Amino acid sequence: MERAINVELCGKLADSYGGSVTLYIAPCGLPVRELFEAVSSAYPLLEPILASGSVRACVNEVIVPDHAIIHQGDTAALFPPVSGG
Amino acid sequence: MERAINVELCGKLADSYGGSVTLYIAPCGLPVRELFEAVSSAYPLLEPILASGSVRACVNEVIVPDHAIIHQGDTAALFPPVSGG
Amino acid sequence: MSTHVEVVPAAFDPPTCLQQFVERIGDEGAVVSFTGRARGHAKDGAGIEALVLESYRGVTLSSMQQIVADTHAKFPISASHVIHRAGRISPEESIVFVATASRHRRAAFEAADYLMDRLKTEAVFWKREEHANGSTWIEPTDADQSDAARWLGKESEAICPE
Amino acid sequence: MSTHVEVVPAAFDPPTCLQQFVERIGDEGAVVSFTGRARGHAKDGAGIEALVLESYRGVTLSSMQQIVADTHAKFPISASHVIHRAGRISPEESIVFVATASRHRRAAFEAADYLMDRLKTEAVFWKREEHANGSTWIEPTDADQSDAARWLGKESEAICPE
Repeated sequence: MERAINVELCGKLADSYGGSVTLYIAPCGLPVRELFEAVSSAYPLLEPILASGSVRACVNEVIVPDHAIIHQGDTAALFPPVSGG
Repeated sequence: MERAINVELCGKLADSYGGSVTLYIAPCGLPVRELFEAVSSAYPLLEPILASGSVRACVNEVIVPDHAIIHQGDTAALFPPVSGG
Repeated sequence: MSTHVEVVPAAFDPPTCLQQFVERIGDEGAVVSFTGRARGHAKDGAGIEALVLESYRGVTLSSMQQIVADTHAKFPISASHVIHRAGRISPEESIVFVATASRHRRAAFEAADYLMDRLKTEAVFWKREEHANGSTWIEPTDADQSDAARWLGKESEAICPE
Repeated sequence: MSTHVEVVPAAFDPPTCLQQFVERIGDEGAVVSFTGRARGHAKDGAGIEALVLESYRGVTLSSMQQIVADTHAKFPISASHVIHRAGRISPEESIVFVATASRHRRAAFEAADYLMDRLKTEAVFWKREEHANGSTWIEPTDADQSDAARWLGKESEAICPE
């Protein structure tokens, strides 16, 4: 059964819909590349940034590659380009 | 009439004869290159360092070239290679 | 190897950081520090009311720790100190303090320089400048990217004893 | 352009120098400092009891002032601070403190680096290390000479706004 997870939106990604959005994930999980598509589809103002290739996914506090799987109960976030200092 | 001037010896130049030596200078003065020769001759332990080409003369608090003239009453010093920091 | 890496939520004092750093090192001959400070004016001259730095959970600190570990692997430094502010920062307050210590002058300079280049492009923060009429997100500049790229494939020049 | 150049006969505190420097600058985004400290051991491991720095009348200070003026001419920095110790220096005491401020991170780093390379090879001091069994004069090393030579004919890379 699908369950909702919050996807935290960092930096400029929060400008349109606030600091997080909700997605539904099947028990078998969702690959990161499909997470990008699902977020773009449900929250179209994010589509241009997500399509830019510069956003990374962070799952359970680790930046993960496109083929990683997000499971129900995971803590997920999307990172636009970072800059310290 | 010749007059004595003190030539201050800086850094390692002071190891052999202390911090200054005395030379006699004619009223017309003495070119720096002859100062080197006069000091080497009167204070032979300084000859190897003065012959190394690495020692500079300082007259009245300005580092001067070989053709500068030292006059009676000038403040003269010899500088081996410097190093700060 | 002695490191200190910290994200702080409130204003900090770089001279005090330098003091703390010097107190915990030995007789290293060379200490370099860098302080990055919030500006009161943007490049176009417009006033900046504040710089806001967002961080993300433990990821921000661990990104900094990785950069510090890489720096110690790359340069012959014996100690480093990295403090990074998060939250809302007023003009002239400090954003980041980095210090390095080494027997070798070149190593201390290069390691601090490298730390800053990596922090600018890889530390997990998001920055925005707040102006009278809104805010602007700040991403690494082309200069930041090319500064960071200088180090790719470059071995330290500072491996010979000074 | 704001400079401070000083030869001091007694121990000084680099964090206090950094504090004084930061207090007199504006909203420059980048501040770099270098502290050179006396070591307790020579390169061969032998204990050093003290480092003695001889200076010469006004020539020492004016040599430092010339180096500072050249640095401001070469790099887009707005302020600098140079303190140099003279006399007998115990291990872990500071020998020299240099700080630079700029809008540009690279300029601040390069200017501090350049200041130190020039001070090492051109500031009018003579140094000797005192050991249990005598003393050794210290002249610029080959590394110091080649560090200083890096800048010959090299234009600042930091002329573009960051």
